[in-house]
Amino acid sequence: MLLNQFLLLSAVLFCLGVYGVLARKNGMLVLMSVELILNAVNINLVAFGAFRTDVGGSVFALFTIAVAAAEVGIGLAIVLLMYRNRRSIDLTQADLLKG
Amino acid sequence: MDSWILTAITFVPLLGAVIAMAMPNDDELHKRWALAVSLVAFGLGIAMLFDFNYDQAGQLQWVVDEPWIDVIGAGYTLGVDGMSLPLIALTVLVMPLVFLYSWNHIPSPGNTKSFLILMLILETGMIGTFVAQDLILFFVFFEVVLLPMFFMIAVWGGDDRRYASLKFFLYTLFGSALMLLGFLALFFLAKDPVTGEFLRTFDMRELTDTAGAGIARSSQLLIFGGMFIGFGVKVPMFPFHTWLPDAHTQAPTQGSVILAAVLLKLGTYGFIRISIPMLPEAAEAWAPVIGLLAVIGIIYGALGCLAQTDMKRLIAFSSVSHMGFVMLGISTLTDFGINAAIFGMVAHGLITGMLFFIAGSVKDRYHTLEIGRLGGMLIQAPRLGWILGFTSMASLGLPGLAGFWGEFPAILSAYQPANGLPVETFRGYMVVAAVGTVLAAGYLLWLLQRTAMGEPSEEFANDPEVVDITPLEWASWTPFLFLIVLFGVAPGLIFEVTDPAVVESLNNCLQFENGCDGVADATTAALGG
Amino acid sequence: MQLLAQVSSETDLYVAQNIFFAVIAVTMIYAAFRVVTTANVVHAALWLVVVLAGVAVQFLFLGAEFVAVTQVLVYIGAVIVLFLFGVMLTRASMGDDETVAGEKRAMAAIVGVLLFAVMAVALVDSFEDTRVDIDGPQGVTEVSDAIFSQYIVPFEAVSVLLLAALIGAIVVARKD
Amino acid sequence: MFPRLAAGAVSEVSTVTNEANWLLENAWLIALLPAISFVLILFFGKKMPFKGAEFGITAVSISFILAILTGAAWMEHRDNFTLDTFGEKAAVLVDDGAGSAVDNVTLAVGTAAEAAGGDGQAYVAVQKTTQWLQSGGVEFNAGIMVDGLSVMMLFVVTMISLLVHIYSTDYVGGDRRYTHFFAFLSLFTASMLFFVLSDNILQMIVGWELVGVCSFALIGHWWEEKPNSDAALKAFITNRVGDVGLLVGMITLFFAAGKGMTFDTITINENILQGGVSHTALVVAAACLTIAVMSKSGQFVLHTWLPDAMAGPTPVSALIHAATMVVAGIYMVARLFPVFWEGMQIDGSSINFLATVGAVTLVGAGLLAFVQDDIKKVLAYSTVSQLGYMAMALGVGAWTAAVFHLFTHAFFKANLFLGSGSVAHAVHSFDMKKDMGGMRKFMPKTYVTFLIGSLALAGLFPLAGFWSKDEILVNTGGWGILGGSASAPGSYTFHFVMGMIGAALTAAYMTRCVYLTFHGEYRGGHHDDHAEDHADDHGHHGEPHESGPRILYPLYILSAFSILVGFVNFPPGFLTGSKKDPAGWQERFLHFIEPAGSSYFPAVGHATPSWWLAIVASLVAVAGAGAAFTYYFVKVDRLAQRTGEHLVGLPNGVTTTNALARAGHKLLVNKYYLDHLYTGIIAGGTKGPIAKAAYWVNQNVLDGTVDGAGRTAVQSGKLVYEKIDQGVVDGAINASGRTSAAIGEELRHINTGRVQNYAAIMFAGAAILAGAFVLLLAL
Repeated sequence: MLLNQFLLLSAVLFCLGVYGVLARKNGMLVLMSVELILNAVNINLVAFGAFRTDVGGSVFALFTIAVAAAEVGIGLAIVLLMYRNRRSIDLTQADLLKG
Repeated sequence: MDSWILTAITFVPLLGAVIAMAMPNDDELHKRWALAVSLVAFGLGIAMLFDFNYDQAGQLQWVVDEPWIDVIGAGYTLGVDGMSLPLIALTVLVMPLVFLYSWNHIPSPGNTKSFLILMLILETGMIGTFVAQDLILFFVFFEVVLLPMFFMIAVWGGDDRRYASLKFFLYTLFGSALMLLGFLALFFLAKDPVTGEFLRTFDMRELTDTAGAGIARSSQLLIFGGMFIGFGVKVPMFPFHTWLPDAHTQAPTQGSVILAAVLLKLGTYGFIRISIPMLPEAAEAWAPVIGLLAVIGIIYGALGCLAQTDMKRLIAFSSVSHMGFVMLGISTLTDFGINAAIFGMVAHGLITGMLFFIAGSVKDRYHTLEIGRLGGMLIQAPRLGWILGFTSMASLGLPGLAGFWGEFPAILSAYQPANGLPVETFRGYMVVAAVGTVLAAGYLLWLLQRTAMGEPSEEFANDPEVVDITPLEWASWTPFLFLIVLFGVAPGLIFEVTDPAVVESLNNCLQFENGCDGVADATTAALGG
Repeated sequence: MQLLAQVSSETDLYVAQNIFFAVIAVTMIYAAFRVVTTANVVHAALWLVVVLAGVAVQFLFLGAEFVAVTQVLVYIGAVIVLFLFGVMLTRASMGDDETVAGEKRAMAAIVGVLLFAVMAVALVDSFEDTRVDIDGPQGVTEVSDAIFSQYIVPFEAVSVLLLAALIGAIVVARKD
Repeated sequence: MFPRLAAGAVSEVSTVTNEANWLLENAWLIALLPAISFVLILFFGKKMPFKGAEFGITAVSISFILAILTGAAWMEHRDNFTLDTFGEKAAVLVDDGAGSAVDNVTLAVGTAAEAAGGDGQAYVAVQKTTQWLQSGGVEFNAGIMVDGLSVMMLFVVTMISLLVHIYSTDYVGGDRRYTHFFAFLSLFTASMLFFVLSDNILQMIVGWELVGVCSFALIGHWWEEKPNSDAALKAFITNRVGDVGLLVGMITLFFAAGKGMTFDTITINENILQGGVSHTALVVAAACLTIAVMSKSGQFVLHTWLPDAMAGPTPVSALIHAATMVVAGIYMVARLFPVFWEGMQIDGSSINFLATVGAVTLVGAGLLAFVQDDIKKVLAYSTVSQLGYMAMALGVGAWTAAVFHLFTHAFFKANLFLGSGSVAHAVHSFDMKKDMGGMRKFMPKTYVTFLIGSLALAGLFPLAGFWSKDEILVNTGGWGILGGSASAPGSYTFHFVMGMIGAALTAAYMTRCVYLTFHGEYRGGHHDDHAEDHADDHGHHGEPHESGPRILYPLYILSAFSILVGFVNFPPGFLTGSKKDPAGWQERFLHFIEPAGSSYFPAVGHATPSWWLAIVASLVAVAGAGAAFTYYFVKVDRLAQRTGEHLVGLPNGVTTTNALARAGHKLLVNKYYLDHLYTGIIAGGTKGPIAKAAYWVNQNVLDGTVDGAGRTAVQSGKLVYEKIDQGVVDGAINASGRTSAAIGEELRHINTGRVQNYAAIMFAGAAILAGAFVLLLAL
């Protein structure tokens, strides 16, 4: 099997994730898109690990999964907080950074 | 002294910051702690000044060379030579004074603890940038500086802080992205000049020795261009300067002081430490452009000053003008010019830092920096007024004060740039830069006249808040004033440290062996010596 | 599970393996596409399950069994459940009310395509037809050895991170 | 300075020595004392019983005594540093050389000594140098150079400074910034002495700027009032304009004549005189330095700050804006004379930039002095005019004459300024027409001193001004009929004529000034608060009364000098004795001051003095004075007595009857409109429209570009989308209409502040950067 097939797959997932992060209004959906990105990264890690026959790739994939879990936890907490404060999780309304 | 000192001086503030996070939320305690930590760093800095081998100022000293991220060939490489020593000394000196000043000048909305912690982190970033001898390490420290400054502006800044901080952040980030790109390209493209093999290293010493050998000229130009924008944004050079007035105007006093005194020097330091020695060929090609932008910056910054109605913004624009002199010195690619540039950095750090302190104190007293509303400061707060006058004089390059030695040698060096550079063009720059000194006198004295001279405006005539300098201000300002005079009278203190290092860094640039010195040698021969 | 990896080492099965990969990949891409386009939040979560499962299969292809199992357990088992809880707690509508301005989607699409183009060019340019040979599945022993010797510091760091995230999530979401 | 020791050995020993009288070697003490006094006044001045004045006076007194002793030591050195002792010293200096080297040295010295007059004495400057700093292979030295010129300046500066210090204790007494005033007087004195003593051009720049800043601070001493601070700013900024010339000129010299290695004045001069320095560079340097002279020494067209500088206290005007600082430009030219000598080819020529600037200034400022009502402004324009004399003298090659005029002018002009201050002190105003007149009755002593000063300035025999002016005129070599011009450096007829006109003008406007101030009827007495009421708190305005001793004694001393100093340079053959009698009275000034025969000074010719010329010049001056006398003392006075009015001019003078004269008068009153040009057009333009335009560009173009870049990233995405997506869905629609609508839409939605927009920009940026990197690697 070619290394590139995994990498390109991961690239597609990554870009779809980016699209989601950018285009979605709903905070939940943005978080899901982030998961896509993380998974794309994971595929990359494991693919390179296999390619180099290095166990490090898998190890870091595991770490990423752990971090992703943490991220979802915090992310959801933030979304919940936002919901409680504004009765909405529409990110387009979160424009405090407006310059 | 061993190599531990560099690691120590770099990470003491960070360690202090970490400990401070764990400490209870007591403002007084935190102020004392931050001051103590910065004083420890200052002490280490003093120790470095004593231990530094001045005969070997051209060589890196206290070198640390440990592996760090082996996979990408990045090492934990530290070292200090005559080029970085003055800047480190400046940094460790400025920080305690800023902390001292913070004693009763915590900008709204308070939260002393976070404010001080951010400044400590900032200190680590700044020192780290000056000691790093590895591109990745350099980059990391360079970026570490960014965040605390962003928060200082965004949280403790003025009314328009969001806009200013975001602009600062995006601008610098944009610059550093290009810079990183340049670093990576260097990593991938640099070859050993002897064997012709790829070096694959981020070690600044090796890359300096290589001096861009084996990299195609077109790539060199592109890489230099990337770094040029990266460092140029930080300097800031015309036309990348527009973040500076906003950032300065909105930042709290301490932020402005640090920004002016040290942060801007990261960019110029990058030029003389990385861009020029590593890519001399490209530097030669870019030099006329840099020189042009530098003199445009000089005139343009000065004109910008003349149009200002806000004192702080005026000082910010004057930075653009002054850094123009520094860049002009650098663009000549002579050791003389680069020495002048380093001196200019230190001098500008002291003088403009001082001016921002004054602006901060004026704001404390008058609650405005609108030049038109001020006036008669010499009557109400005579010492403050005199210090403003003194610092303005230093800023406009009065001989006998530090500013002169940054300005005059830079102009001087433009008369005779390194071989291969267009001489007439640079002489033109020289004249324009000299004209810039007239404008500098214009805007600074105009500022002085409108704020310090005349009768106090009715608005503030009987304002009890307008008091003369407080003991705390004296304490944090005196070292600045003293050094401005000291370096003005004895500029050799800096020139003699920087000179060997600058010569060393230009040494590897083969085509510059006949630079300024070459002329001198030729003349010696001609005179029969 | 072991079967897949074993099969992959036999040369005459390459074709079959590639077809299998292609099917999974297409499914994943479609599912991912639905995740980022569907208007229904619950549907999106479910489509995400498909993607995650596909990723787990990819891990199997690459011989990383332990990672694949973890993927299923943690993601499909825990994360998705969390998402669904989140959906319920925020009373996000189950219906088709996700309306995003078209211009914004276009902008995002352009960015995504641009990113993909760059990555694709770079990947194709640098790896061309480099092969990846899977000798067999990685043992759990290998992974655990590595985690608890070479990578012990990051491991500890991650555990602290998880703890911090736990506390953080509680603090942030606490009602007071 | 390695190459100088090696290559310049011959010239060095023939010019400079480090071995000399202790006083000559340590002349830097003279400059150091006032500097110490400055620091002391700054820190302790207010706590002292005399508010700091005692520090200044003590320091300057000691400096003055040292300067006199140094002068005596110099005379001794000049007379006794003979060929024999010199030969020995030369042999010692070149001790490692072969015997022939010593011969060469002796030979060279011999030539030099012969040129000096064949009396076996060599003109050997004393130089003490130490390394200040070193950068880029260039040594920056700090040192002193003592020769006749600097000794003369030391004497002038310390003496006038001392007198001004004493004068000021009364004049500025009670001022709220009395201590500051003395601090800056000390600083100024120190800076000026530093400038005078400097042995290299860099140090000269430093001193030049320092005196400038002291001048700024002292002009703006009463900064509460805007006109004063305006004047201070104008002075400083105008000087900065000249400093551009100074910097460029000095830098050119450093590289062209100093060979990029040394700032040393002597070496630079020697290199120029030995040839081998590009003539172009010298022309540029000379022209640039002339610009510097124009600003510092108030030459046309940069002189406008000097009259305005009269906003400062009168003692400051006397010290800084008459006697010392403004002659810094003249001094600089004298110091670097070879630059001008070679660069402008003074020798054998009949016109050059410097001389012409001087000549125009001389007449132009003399004319302006006629229309001034303010007594100090009359004197200010007179100073400008006299500085023009000096610049012109240097330009025509009359080095000694210029320096001599500088010397005499310092005394009589300080005398006049202090005298005018004395009058103003009494009437609390400087306005001659409104508040003065008839002061002779109230202040007879001041009157006498002022009259002596005026006569000296007018150049009437035998007062100081006569001798120096005559020497300048004769050295222009301009008018052969009157004789004496044979050996002058060039034949500057135009400048000779201008010099004559200047002489007449000077005599005339001083007559006017004396009349308006001291004669006629007292016109003051009405209460009129003017600039000077800060100066004292006497408060009452009755009859004006004579000033106190601390004001009068300096006036007496300066008057005595105004009478006497001209005698130090009798032209040869003027008294009895042979023409070249070193023991006699002739040309003592020239003998001690001019570095003739030294290798750092060109071989300047000296014109033979001419009785005829002296007589004609005196007649011209008398004629000028006479015309003004007739007008004021005879016609106006009579008319005033007849009508009993207070008159300051004839009611039906030429300006009222003749349109051309009226136009000329208007031109003069408006100071040739130069101030309008500078303040209104140049400064106003820079400060206003130009600066605003630059700032506008900054805010709207540069900043706009940046802000716009972010918007454009979003916008372009949208636009492209509109094209593609809408195109697919809706088919062909009017593209232009849609685009404009889209742009309007975008413009409304700019700066959303939404996180996702920023994220989009970030991702897009990352993608582009990564792409760039990929491309870069592919190259």
